[in-house]
Amino acid sequence: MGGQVARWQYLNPGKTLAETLNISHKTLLYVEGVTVSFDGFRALNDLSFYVDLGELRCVIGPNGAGKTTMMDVVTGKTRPDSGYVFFGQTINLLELDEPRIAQAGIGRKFQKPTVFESHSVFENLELAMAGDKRVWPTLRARLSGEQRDRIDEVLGIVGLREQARGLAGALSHGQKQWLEIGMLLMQDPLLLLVDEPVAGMTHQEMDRTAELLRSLAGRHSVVVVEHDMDFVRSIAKRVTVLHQGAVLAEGSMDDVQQDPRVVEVYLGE
Amino acid sequence: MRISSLIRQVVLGSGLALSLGITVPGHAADDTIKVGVLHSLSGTMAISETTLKDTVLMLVEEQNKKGGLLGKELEAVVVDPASNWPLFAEKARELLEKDKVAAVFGCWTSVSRKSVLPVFEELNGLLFYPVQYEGEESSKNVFYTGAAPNQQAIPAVDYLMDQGVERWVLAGTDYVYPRTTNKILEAYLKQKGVADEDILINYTPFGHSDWQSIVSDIKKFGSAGKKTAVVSTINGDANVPFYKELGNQGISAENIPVVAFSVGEEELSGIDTKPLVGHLAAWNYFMSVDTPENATFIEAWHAFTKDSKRVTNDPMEAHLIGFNLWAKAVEKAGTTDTDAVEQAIIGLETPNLTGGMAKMLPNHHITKPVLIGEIQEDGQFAVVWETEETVPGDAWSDYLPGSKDLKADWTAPIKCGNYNTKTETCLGSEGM
Amino acid sequence: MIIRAMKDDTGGQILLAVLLAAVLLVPILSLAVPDSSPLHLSTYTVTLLGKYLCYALLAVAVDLVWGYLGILSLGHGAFFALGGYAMGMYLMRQIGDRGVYGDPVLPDFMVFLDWKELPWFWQGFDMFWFAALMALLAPGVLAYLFGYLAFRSRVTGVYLSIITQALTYALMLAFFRNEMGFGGNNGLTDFKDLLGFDLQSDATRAGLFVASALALGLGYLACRIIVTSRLGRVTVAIRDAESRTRFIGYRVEQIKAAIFTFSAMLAGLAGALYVPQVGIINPSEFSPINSIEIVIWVAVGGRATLYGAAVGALMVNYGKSLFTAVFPDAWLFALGGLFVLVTLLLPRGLTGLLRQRSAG
Amino acid sequence: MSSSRHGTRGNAPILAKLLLFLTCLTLTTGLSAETLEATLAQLAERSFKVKLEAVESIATSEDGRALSILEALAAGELYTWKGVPRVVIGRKSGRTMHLLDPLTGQALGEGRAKKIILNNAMRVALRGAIAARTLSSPDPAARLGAAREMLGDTSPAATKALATQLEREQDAEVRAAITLALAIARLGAQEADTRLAAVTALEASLYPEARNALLPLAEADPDPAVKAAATKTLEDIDQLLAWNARAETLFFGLSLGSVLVLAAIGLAITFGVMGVINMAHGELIMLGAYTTYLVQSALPGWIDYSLVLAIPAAFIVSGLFGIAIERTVIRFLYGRPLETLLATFGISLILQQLVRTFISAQNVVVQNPSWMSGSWQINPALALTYNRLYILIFALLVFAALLVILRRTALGLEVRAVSQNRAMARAMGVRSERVDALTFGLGAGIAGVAGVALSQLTNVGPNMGQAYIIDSFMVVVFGGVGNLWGTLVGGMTLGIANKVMEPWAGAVLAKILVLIFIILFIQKRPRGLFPQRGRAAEG
Repeated sequence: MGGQVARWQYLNPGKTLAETLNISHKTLLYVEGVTVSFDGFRALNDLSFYVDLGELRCVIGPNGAGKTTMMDVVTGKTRPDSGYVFFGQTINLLELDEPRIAQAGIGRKFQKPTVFESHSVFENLELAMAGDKRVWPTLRARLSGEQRDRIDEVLGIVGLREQARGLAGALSHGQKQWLEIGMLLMQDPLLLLVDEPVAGMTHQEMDRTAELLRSLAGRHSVVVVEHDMDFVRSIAKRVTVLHQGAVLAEGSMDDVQQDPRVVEVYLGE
Repeated sequence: MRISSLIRQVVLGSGLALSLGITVPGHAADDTIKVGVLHSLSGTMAISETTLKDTVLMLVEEQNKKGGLLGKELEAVVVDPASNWPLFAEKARELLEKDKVAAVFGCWTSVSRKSVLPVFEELNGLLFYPVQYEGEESSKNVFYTGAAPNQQAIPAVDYLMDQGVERWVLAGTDYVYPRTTNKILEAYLKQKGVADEDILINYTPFGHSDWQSIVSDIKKFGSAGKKTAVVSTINGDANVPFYKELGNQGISAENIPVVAFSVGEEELSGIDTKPLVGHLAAWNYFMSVDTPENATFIEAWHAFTKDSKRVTNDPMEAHLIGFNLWAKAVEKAGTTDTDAVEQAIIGLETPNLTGGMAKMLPNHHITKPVLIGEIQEDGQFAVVWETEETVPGDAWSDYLPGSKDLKADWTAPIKCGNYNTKTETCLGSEGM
Repeated sequence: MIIRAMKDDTGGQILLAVLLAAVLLVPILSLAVPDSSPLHLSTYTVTLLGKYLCYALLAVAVDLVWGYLGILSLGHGAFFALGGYAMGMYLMRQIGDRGVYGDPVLPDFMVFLDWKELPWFWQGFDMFWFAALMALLAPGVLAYLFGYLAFRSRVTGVYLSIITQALTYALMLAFFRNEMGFGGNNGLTDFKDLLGFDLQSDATRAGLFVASALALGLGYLACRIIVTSRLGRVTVAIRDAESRTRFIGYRVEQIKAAIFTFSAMLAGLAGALYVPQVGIINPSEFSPINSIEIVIWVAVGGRATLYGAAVGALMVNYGKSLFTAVFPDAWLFALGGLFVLVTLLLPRGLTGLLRQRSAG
Repeated sequence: MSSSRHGTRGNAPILAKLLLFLTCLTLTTGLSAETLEATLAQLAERSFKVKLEAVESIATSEDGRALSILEALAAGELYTWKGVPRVVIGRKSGRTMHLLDPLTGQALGEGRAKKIILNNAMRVALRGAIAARTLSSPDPAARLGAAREMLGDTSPAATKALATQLEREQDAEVRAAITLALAIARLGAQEADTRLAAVTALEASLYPEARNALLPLAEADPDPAVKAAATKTLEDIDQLLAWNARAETLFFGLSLGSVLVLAAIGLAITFGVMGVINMAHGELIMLGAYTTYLVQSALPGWIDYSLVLAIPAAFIVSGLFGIAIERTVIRFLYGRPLETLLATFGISLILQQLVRTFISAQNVVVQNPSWMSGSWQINPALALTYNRLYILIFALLVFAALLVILRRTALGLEVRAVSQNRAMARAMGVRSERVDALTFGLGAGIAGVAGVALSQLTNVGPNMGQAYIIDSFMVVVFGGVGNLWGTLVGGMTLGIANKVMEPWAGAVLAKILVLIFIILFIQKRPRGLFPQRGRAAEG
């Protein structure tokens, strides 16, 4: 299987992404037996983890449990020492670099909101928009009416219409988080990896974010890493608990919270 | 003195800066004759060239004390080409076009001369080049007052052969002057029956500072049982670490003498010379030469620089000769016009500082004695050998295949810098 | 496209207008106005201005990668010099049998060093189109190879700056070697004519000035077109948040390599125009200090504005020409002081000061 | 003229001639006292040929005073008395010159005198003559020197003198030297057995004279046994020489590396720890070197000690300049590393011009103290120059000291705290401004100390800083920014790589190859040899 080269949209114009990906088993992301170590410290320890199509999954765990490292591995930032990561059944993510993984349909929001501060909000979304991102086409790119509509739509979804012409750097912390989620949406990904979306948000903002994420599930698979338990409870159907680089427990929020091992990990902290 | 002159310059300069726009052409004052000084005052070459700037300033001052030239006062125009070759060309153009100088004294190293050469030919200016060089050039607009290879390298090798040297290291900095000199010497040595394996040629980059391996190689090369000498065309800055390493690795002049063509009093003033006693240099002038002319010159120099420790060196003498010849030519021609001066100067003579006469030859080179000196503990050279008569400078070497048929003669009827004596044609370097 | 690129770029509009005026006026003032007139432009001035324009183009090229892509290249002097060498080789071949040794094919320095035939890499340089192509291709290919390797390995920040410096330093040492066949320390000089025009004639000089002005204008426009396109926005995105850009699907290393290559080609063009005007190309153009100076022009003028880079190059070099003549013994104080003050007081450069004025 | 079968050393023919002459003369008559006086007068002549003849005839004189005259001449103490055409011994004390009679040692009062100038040929003759006379000197060191001097001299007279001395020689070292000299001489003997014995005696000798003398035997000795033995001995010698050459290359590499480390280590602090791209670093080195010059000029009679004094002085001078630069310029630029490059480049221009204006545009002389001159002769084929040896040790000491400062002192702790997280350090009560100034001062001071060391190796002039700045950056980046060990290992690696390549690639190409190596290495390890670790290092 490893010999099969992944294909994506523009190299495979006749087929849709869903056709290229083989997702007949309803599972979108396979993480199997992944181990990552930094200078002897095992950040991920034989981690196995699956995400279904259209699912909204929350990942929790104490500091250092390996949540961010897991995302790094899926998005190509970190190479694991061992294990497999597949997108659908055909795309071996370990063979791809970050931009190709992004083009294959995986979007990521960072823990610290990262937007292009010297561009306007509109431009941020424009840059993230799915399309041919090679050098020459990017140089010649012009926005079509359709694309403008799409940006406008996303601006509406993340509630930044009024700031559209302003610099992204001038946004508040929460707005930057939304803009980043908006950028993910522009990429039109199958899978969204969202790292701590509500850190530093007010309650109101948090509620809106929860609503936003819920609305995304179904059309996209969403994986949310979050510390805030209330927030997790408000959105999660399934929760995965990571501890010391491996899955400690998985299930509904209630199940997980009653798991004695989970209780021990959190109380012991 | 330095600070006050600095302040004066800044004040004067800012005033000038206001009046000197780039689009405003310079005004050539009629009551003075301007003399351009084109020597680097900053950058890598400043070490050598600032002295020459001071020399020209002194010569101008002395000439003015004698009443100037043609009844006019001389005025030196100093610019800083900053050791940057394109800037040399720009500044040369500035001196000739904007300041309308009558003659320029300047440049050091061939590349700076090559850079300004087209400018002098285009604008028909006069350049006096005071440093020894590789030859292979003769321009209508340039006077070469430094040594050509036949006035330095070959006599030095002759002297060493006479001292029983059989094995040769030709060590140089990788640029044209050493390349050519070594080529000439190699041809010369082979002609004298030196075998290939007795010649070691080595090139190093400018400013080379780590000589450990090379000195060790020289030591090994010199321990093969035959008397060995090093002929050094190592340039300026690299000499200090070279000589330090020689001294420390125990290569004394008795074992392996080094004869240098680019090390003079000025360079030695940066070195502790005790371990170097006996190493040689070949020049056309040494500060230690015992003549009344030289004593006067040194005295004037010390008075001018207000520093009784400042040394004099060969390129300074070259500037002195060049300046005096130019002054004589201007008086003879009665004008500073380039063509008139160029014709008038050929054949003129002026005393050099070593007790002979320097004569400007038709090929724009001058006659020079060749002196070989050994380094003394006090940083001076003791003359151990000299030519009995002055040697005329040869623009085109007889030992290079490309140039042995060429000669330069700027007098009628040839008037050519590269005249092929076989085909009897001028290969292009003609006067306008 | 051009109009779109130049919209909202007052500084650039002024720059282009001045260039246009110069293209029209300089030849007239230099050739048609008599010497005696105070309006006459001397060859010295024309050549000097032409040289400044080449520097300005070089500075614009550096600003494109530094201001918009965040790559502080301390090696752009290498691309400039390579372009210069390509042109220099053409000019050497044009000398033909007018060299001092009269060899119809070999340049003087080769005769001098006893070379028997032209090395392979000198072939083709007798044709102008080939030399012109090489003036762009040589720096371009080098920049692409170097950039692609470095960007693929994600060498960034000072590490990248230092290896660009290592690149130009290595090239300088290599070109100093006489065995390389580029004339060693003396470089290439004593040029006679370009495309049949005598390089010493005033008309040719005016022509070269016009060519430089046009090159600067067109180069400026090309850079503007890039920075106002989506690609330009991506480059700024890379500058500000490189990994974010990667995660939204851009092949950062390819974009960087492409812009870096384009910038190197502009630098090569500047070098090719520079050489016939100053009359010499020598390995010291590769000197790392030169490349640092270019960066300083950009900083003095104002980074990430393009026209600021051009203004910085013109001003610093004018200052240098002036100071080296007016206070030859102390000009480094003035220049050094200028760099310190600009950095401290005008973090956005001189044009930043003007922008502030007009805004406030 | 030289009747020996084998190649002789450069100065041997003259010596041989001298000794031959000596033996002849002893058979006839010696040089009388009057003739010695007359010969002495010849030394005042201008012609070197005449002077050389005079030296040669004094050398052959039986007169007991000849040796002291020769020694005085070699030491440069013989003068011609101005006005009185007479050769005298001159001793300078202050500005006055005391004159002595060279034959009687009688004081002649004060006077103006001109030194008698030697040339190389005369020096060689003097050295040989003095050696021949000192072979029987009561001083074992002098005898040893004489025996070494006579190595490779295969003339019968020399052989005889050596053999005579060997019989009565007690000192083991001198005996060994004489045996060696005799063995070399006996390689040319008629009898094959003697030659064979001599070859055996030369086993593992690293003296080039021995090797040179063996070469012709190995090539064409009529006796096959001798030929084989000589060939074998030569092979062994060559192998030994090859090992010595390797050791030498390693030392050269370490020495070059130590220079690189010294030049770079201050930068490892200002650049590596503080993130300031300090283009004026080279000029801070230059200031250290100029401080050495000023200290030496202030203490002219103390050359041997002033260098030690210059170390703290240079540290303080460069350190203060560093603090001044930090306080007036750099502190406004934290967090903008690239702009520190521009400002410090400006500062470097100003510092260069400052030195040109206030000291001199020319290079200045920095003298080597006697203990920094010469070399440590480990064996005849391997000598380590003292200046480089001390600088290597010094570089390691500086490195160790810095490591202690950064690891073990309160300042070091604060420096590391500020460099890792400025805001947090401030919150913890670290006065970050003071720490910045001191850190920069420390880096600058170390640069100054490097300048002291470099002044012993190379030019001290306004441009000297420029020669080191680029190499310094290469070393720091290659080693890994922010890691002192990286700088040490990086500098040493580059130094050795350079020196290993130099013999076959030449100095220029070796340097180019090292640069290309750095470029490629950075591709492989984009953060250098010892990258900073942890999340903070990313981004």
